[in-house]
Amino acid sequence: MNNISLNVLNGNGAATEPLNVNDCLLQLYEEHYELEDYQKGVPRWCTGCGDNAILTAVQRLCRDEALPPEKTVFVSGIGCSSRLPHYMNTYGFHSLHGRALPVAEGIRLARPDLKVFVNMGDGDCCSIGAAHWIHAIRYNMNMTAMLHDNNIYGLTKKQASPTSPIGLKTNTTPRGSYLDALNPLTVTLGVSNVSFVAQVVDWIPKLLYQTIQAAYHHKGFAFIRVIQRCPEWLPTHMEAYMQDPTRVLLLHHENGLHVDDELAKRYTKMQEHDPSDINRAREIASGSDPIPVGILYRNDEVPCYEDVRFDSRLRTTSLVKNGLEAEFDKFTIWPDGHAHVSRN
Amino acid sequence: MNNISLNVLNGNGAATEPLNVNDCLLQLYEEHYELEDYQKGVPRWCTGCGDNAILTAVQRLCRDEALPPEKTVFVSGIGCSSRLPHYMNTYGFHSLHGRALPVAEGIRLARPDLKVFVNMGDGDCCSIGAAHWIHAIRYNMNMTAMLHDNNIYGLTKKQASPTSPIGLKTNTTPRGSYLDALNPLTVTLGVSNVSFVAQVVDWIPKLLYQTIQAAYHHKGFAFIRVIQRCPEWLPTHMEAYMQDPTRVLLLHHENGLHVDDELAKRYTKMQEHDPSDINRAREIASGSDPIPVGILYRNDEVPCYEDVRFDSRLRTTSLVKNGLEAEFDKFTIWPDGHAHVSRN
Amino acid sequence: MMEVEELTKVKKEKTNGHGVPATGMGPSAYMGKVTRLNEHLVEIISDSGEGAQKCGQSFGSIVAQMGLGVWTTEIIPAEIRPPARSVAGASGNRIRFGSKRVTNGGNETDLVIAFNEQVLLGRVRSKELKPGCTILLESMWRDDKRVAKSYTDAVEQLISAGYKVYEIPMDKECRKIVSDPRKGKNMFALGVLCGLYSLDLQSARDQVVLTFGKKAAKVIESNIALLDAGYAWADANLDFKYEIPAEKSTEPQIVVNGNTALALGVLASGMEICAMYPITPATSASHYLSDAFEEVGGIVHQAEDEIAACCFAIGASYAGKCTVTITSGPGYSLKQEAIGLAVMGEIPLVVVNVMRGGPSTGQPTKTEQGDLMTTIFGSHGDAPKVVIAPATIEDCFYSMITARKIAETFNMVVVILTDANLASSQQPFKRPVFDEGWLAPPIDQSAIPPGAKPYDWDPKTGLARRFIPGQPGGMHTLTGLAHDENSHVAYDPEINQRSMRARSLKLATLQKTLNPPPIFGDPTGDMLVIGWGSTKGAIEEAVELLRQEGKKVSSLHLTFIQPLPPGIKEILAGFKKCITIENNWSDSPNDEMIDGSNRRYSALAILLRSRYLVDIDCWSECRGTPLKPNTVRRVIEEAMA
Amino acid sequence: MMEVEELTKVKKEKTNGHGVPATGMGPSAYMGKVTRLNEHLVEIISDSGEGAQKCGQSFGSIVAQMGLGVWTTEIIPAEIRPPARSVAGASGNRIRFGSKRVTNGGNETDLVIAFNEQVLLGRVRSKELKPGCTILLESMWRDDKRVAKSYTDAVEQLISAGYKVYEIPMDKECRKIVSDPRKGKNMFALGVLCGLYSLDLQSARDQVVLTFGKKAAKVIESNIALLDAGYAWADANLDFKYEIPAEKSTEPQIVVNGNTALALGVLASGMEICAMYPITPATSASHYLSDAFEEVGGIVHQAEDEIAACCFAIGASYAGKCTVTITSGPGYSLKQEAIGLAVMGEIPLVVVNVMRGGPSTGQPTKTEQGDLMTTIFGSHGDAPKVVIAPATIEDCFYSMITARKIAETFNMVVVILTDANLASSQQPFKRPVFDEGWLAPPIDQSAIPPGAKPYDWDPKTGLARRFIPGQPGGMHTLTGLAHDENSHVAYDPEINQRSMRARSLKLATLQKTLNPPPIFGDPTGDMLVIGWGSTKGAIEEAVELLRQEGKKVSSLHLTFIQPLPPGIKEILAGFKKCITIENNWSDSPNDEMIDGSNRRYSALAILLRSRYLVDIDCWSECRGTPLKPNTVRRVIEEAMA
Ligand SMILES: Cc1ncc(C[n+]2csc(CCOP(=O)(O)OP(=O)(O)O)c2C)c(N)n1
Ligand SMILES: Cc1ncc(C[n+]2csc(CCOP(=O)(O)OP(=O)(O)O)c2C)c(N)n1
Ligand code: SF4
Ligand code: SF4
Ligand SMILES: [Mg+2]
Ligand SMILES: [Mg+2]
Repeated sequence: MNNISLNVLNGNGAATEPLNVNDCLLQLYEEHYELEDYQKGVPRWCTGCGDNAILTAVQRLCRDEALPPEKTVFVSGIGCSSRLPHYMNTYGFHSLHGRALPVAEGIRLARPDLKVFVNMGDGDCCSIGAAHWIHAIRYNMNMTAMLHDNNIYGLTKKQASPTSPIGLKTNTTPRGSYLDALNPLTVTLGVSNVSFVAQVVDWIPKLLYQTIQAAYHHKGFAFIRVIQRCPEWLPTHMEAYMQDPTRVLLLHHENGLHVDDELAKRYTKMQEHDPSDINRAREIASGSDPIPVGILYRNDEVPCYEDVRFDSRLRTTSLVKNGLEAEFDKFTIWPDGHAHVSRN
Repeated sequence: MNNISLNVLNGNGAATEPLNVNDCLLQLYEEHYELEDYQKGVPRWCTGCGDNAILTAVQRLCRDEALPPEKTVFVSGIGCSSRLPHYMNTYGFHSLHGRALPVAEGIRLARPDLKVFVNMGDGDCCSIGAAHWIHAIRYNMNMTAMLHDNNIYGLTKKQASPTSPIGLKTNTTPRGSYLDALNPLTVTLGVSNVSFVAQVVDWIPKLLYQTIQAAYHHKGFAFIRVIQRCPEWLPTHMEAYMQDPTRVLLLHHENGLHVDDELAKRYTKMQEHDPSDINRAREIASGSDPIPVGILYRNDEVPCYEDVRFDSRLRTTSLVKNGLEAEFDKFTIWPDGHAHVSRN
Repeated sequence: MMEVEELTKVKKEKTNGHGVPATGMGPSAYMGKVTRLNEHLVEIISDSGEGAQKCGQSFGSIVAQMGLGVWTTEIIPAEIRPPARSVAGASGNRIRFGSKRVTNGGNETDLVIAFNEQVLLGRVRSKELKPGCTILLESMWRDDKRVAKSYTDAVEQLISAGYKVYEIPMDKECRKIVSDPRKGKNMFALGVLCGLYSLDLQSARDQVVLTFGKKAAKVIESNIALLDAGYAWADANLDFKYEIPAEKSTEPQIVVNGNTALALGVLASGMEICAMYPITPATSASHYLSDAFEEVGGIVHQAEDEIAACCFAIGASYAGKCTVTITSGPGYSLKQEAIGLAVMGEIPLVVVNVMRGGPSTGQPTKTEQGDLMTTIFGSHGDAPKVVIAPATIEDCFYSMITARKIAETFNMVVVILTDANLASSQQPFKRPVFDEGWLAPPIDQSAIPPGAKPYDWDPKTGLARRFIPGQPGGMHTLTGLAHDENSHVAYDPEINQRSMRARSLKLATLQKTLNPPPIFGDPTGDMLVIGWGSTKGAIEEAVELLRQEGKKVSSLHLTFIQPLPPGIKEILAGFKKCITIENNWSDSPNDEMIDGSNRRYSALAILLRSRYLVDIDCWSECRGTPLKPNTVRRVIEEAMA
Repeated sequence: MMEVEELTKVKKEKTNGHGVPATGMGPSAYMGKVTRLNEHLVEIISDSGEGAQKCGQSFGSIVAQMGLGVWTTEIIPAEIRPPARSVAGASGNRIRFGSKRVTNGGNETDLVIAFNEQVLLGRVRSKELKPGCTILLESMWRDDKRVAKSYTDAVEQLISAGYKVYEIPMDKECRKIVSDPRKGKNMFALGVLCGLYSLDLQSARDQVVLTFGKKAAKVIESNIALLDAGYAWADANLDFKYEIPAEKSTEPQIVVNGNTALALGVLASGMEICAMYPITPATSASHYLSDAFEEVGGIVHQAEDEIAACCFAIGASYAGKCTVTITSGPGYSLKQEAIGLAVMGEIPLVVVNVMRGGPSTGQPTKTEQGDLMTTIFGSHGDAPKVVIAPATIEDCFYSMITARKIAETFNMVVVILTDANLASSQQPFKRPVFDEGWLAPPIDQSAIPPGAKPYDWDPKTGLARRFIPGQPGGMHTLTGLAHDENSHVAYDPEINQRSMRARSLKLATLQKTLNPPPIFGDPTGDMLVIGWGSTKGAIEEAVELLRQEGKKVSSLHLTFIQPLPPGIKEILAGFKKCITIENNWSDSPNDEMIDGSNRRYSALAILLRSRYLVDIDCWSECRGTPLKPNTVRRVIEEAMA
């Protein structure tokens, strides 16, 4: 068993000529990228789908932050929104319904040199993926997680999601959905180690971009709920909010988002909110009309799981060998008849 | 296929002589029960295990509320704590690790005439069962859910649980656990439709009983976190809290727990807290030393999912037949050559 | 297999009760050739959202109404909204209809009506159209500068490839009646088809009324006008017509797809609760059930995930209401642990797996029979469950009643394996006559006699009477741990052997109640083709044809797969060769790396080979499409060679 | 199988380097009979928490140290803390040791040392003790009014049943040294055993030092005093002694249980991450790894559940660090969907399933081989994966290295199936010599050549080179949906066939690299016994015995179960009869309801029957205990009759 010979291997299956291991830990030079460097294919979302806006925003972000496409990974679950990685010319992982976060965590822990983004639907994140969501907040690994919240199951054709408002008629709730909507923000803000929570809407591109950018710059698990339109199944759902700028509440603060004049002119309902105040954040998060938009909470002091756990020692052959031999020693019976007793 | 004959059936497999269906909906007479009516076998928990205290409290509750043992179901997951149903002489369902809540929900929806209690461990509820926990709060089905929170995996021999305090040495965290403990109370209080949240400790039997009793009388999903000692793996873990009564904060209110003189004399740290105030509840819930004990939140107005969904019509043969025929009609082609068109 | 008889018809007003009736629009203006056929396969395709599916379904209902045999198959794009006019975006319906009963979706398409040339090219590329078949193509693109070239190129190519292309100005014609032809074209197309196939216009109108029954009268009227216009246009502009003689059924028939049939079966079985989590292609059953349950007092519970759905169903079943949970591959995999609990606790439970292309997320909208082995062997430890695979739409209905009955009689998990093919195909079947015996008995709340135990396994059959909460004296704690007759946790080796035996024995007990499966064809011969599930129609059609040619081939179709019915060994003995034909993966014996020591067989072949030690060959494919009778025929011929 | 040779020994100070050395406590006072044995099976049992496990493990290490062959098996109560003195509460260890290599836990116990009569009765009841065997029993209960009667009754019954009962005042003797004998009795017992078996006292002392190495010097000293006291007590008070000749190994040996061996294999394979969720009996591997990884820079990640653990491992593997996830039955069932994703995405992944009693929660602390079929056929759709079942503790170590290598070479999921028996048994094996080739190569971060595709399936082998994030030019999106060579989502029928083929073909390709499995015994004969996994030792021991008696029986043990190695067909052909012997469920052909058409076979029998069409019988049991050689022997004899 220990000497099985894999005689069909001809370099086809095994990695060839690996570079120095440092290459996966350091990015030594500056690069310049264009928007096209991040674009791939024609998105297959419905016209007017809010996912398009989110895609545009993250592509811009990648360009502006000059993220090397090969060092960037977009991870998603399953749903319309989870198709996003397919339209990014970076690495991508379109995983399983509900499981984007644990996949992303595995990537991050293995490779802290990679930038990780996560895109999830509301069913994906808040229904089937809810346990992972809660725990991802607690792990606080450095990644940017976007909840594309369209209040509906898009891909599977209009079933109620946890964030569907009560009374919404869907294919599984023909007489209207039965429960008050889950509020992803208050849930997130209830979890220990929460370090960044924001909310934004897909129809204000500038804010969308700014929010994702702030999330990207946060060190830790940055959670953004993007209220996203699904014109296919809920064509008029957000209409009233879009038409009436006073139904959006702009949160701003010197440590939060900075609202420029243009936005301030249109979205007159504004509130100064210090993102370090979690109690106030929870109160604001509880409101849904007007929709609070901006950074609800930020705490830069929360340690990241991968930092706590990452071992910076180079895992050389001799490190492994010595460690292994030391372990063997603990269990070895030597031919000379006595265990080698070491008292330590 | 439609005329398979099950010729081995001789009443052995099928239910025999069912009573009138009303019997499962109504309890018409008053019964008197003794404590022994609810006891079964000798609990197999370690000496000093807090689960014993919880068992005693629920047995007393059953007696005091004269719950007919045959109409009462204790549902649990897997863990030391989840053995509790085996020691109750009621119906019990010792299900799967993490899945007590969906099982209990199915029971409740099928049989609103049954009283349902749920016992879960901290791994059970907050780790593998976290998605169900979040959603159970939202469904707000009428049941009493107890989280036996010993901050550790008991049954599997001392691994970190989500509620383990940072630094706790366990078998999977030999150098101390890596993350701040999850706070089950703040998570619960972040979920829409939350209707009852309480916290209590296993070592104050009177309070334990009062809290479970209040939860039992709440109509909706009553969630109690019981801080439970595990002397086997964490023998001194709660010692300091037990020794020093000022490390417990008694929450009392006319709409919450009533603290009697005896308790008030020993546990001098008290606070009046109106359980209808969710913002205050969240603030209090965030504190862990002193341990807030009592009812943090209560809202009697939240509708129960089973009430919204239960159909009170007697499901007679003719109801089913008529419904089915009406459905058939929609898809039938009649021999006379025309679909029966009804415009409605 | 199509007999063609040409006849010229002059002002023929009625043929076999078909043709255009006097009412409404006057006698048919048609003066051309009428070809009599035994059957035809028609396809209507458009961008998604243009209503080709509705057109096809209505057409299917109309031909069924006329007394023709019919099988409709949905053409579903994989994306919610593929780009307009895209090759992979075809949405629509295939309708195979004929004088005789139609048992499957058939071979290549004889006539296609397409709303743009791109979706048409997609179908050509996927080889779904018969070479040289008739194409009716929306001509509006000729006038659209951006796409005219693509359009005309396509038309030219198709013509030179031998297709008979007829261009139809659908958009233009519809504009005479409605302002947005995108929303009306499908009814115009329906009219064209009804005209082409000499169908009864009044029946078509009735169908339109049914289809738009809930809409405003104005909507219905304009749709009828579109239908009429299509009918008239065909009469006036096309130089060919078909006629397919029909024989009216004397009994009422139901036309639904397999998912609706399943849902109707849930109603008919008396089950009151369905716990599910949405997943393609299973969800439409729950959609329909959500609606229909409102009438009879049942509940569809959409849980937070499949695990919760399954556990919820288990809880409800445990509490006395046998419950169904409906899912597809990925959800089925997630339920494995919970299914094991139901097996261990002997809780009746019906699980429906509407199979789709796997593994992993695979091909969500495509059909496959890839989940048989995981259904039988899924869940750790020994977890015996009953597995039933409906072969027809009608089976979908009755299998739910059977499943509920077996589940409650044997206190077992019963898995119903259907697939995307059955889920979305329609075929008329005899309207079921309601039978009280279908329903679950009311919940037993009688007192448990003293001394009775919750797992009083009958030593011969393994069966035990189930205790239901509410029954006085029946208090016990159900557990997924090993347990004794009292449901007490027990790790005693003997008790474990005893309880394992009881749970396993129930399958043998059920098996004793089953009849040997019928053979299609002679009981002896050169070749026996064995299938299961949705492929029955295609296999039997191919076998029938070969038999007509004198080939000594028969077929065997299995509905009960666990337990396998008795008598199979004897059947196999009657044939020189046996082969399973399945819609799942098996290695090809012709592959360079493959030999007898490593070839991976198809699911059913593995099961049968292992049980009967007969050298059963297998052939299978994973193309995401229903098996075609022609393919099956070719495979059998090759295997016999 | 035990040859007994009696000899009387007078003040014999050293025998084969054993016996009591002059140092420490003077020459042995023993004057009685010394019996020479080939091997013995000793059991030490107590309430849990009284340290019998530690005593047993130490005893195992000492005899190994002496050069004896040894196999230790844990006796684990199902509850964390069963009530004291309870029949089901026995906690402890069985040590089978002898002159020759010991390959399994053996048959019934020859000598037992018990801390109370109740745990002893539990062992009698479960038939684990040899009738008439020697019992050393703590006598303190005679003086405890509450239980004296129970104790004396038990002793009387045991004596009249023919057991040789020796009462030992352990508590009293220990009180001379420590104040709380409950904490010291186990070392006293160890001393008694060392004395009885004429073991080297100094070695025993060294072992005590090792065992308590991390404790204060005072603790170690008092434990050594207890050991010495036990040794002396046995010499002074017992009239029998044993001696088992040993032959020292010339090479260093490792003594660990299977779970520790697995964990050492993880280290040796160069894997750096293990993602897991606790579950008995798998968790102890992660416990050990958590500790050991600190030295070499690896991480054990305890995820929120098994699904997360598997997905986390998949993420890490995808990112270039082949990762292992360790679980047992219920967790394995939960991982099914995620395993399918790894198969579909062709992500290398090592999954360990330490099997326990199933189905459902089943018997968490007991051994079973119930998960083979769900391992091979689990996950919906066609999800080919490699399945390896280590047969020995040593295999547990090396299989991890092999698994990682196959996983990364073939970009496949490799499942290692061990069980509770291997997990908690100890058997010495040759200390491995570190080999650089074991380690995973560093992550490939070289640029991808233009035109290369992430799934460039080799048409012959199905293999493709994997792209790892960080590789310039390799950007693509991995997906669980059907996809083409570029990892683009594709529902094209041809592409699906092609990709299914590539994934399946890799198994055939791997199979071509395997050697035919060795036959134990002659290559032809009357009976071939076939086994897999942890039962190897017991089966081969039984076969060996029968062969010595002239029976024409051989055995075949399979380690690779998917793919099955080549050459099996030829092997089967050499035998008149074949039978698999497994530790899982199969229906007994003698059961009234069971016949050839419904008998459910054992897992391996199903696989082999299906592939080779040979009438392979099966015998299996689900008693939660390792198979005994005697049982295997009886089964073979019956099958040959
Ligand atoms: C295990 C599993 N269950 C169910 C599905 C079916 N499914 C795919 S996407 C989806 C939900 C889509 O809704 P959401 O997550 O809100 O994403 P959206 O499409 O709205 O962006 C479901 C239920 C699946 N693919 N896998
Ligand atoms: C699916 C599954 N995973 C893991 C286990 C193993 N397991 C049993 S109980 C348990 C956790 C026990 O901790 P907790 O839930 O806190 O309960 P406690 O024992 O502390 O009361 C685990 C991991 C299991 N039985 N099933
Ligand atoms: S269905 Fe909704 S969410 Fe999906 S692509 Fe269309 S608009 Fe977007
Ligand atoms: S291990 Fe801990 S939780 Fe479990 S029974 Fe013992 S004390 Fe209680
Ligand atoms: Mg959504
Ligand atoms: Mg716990």
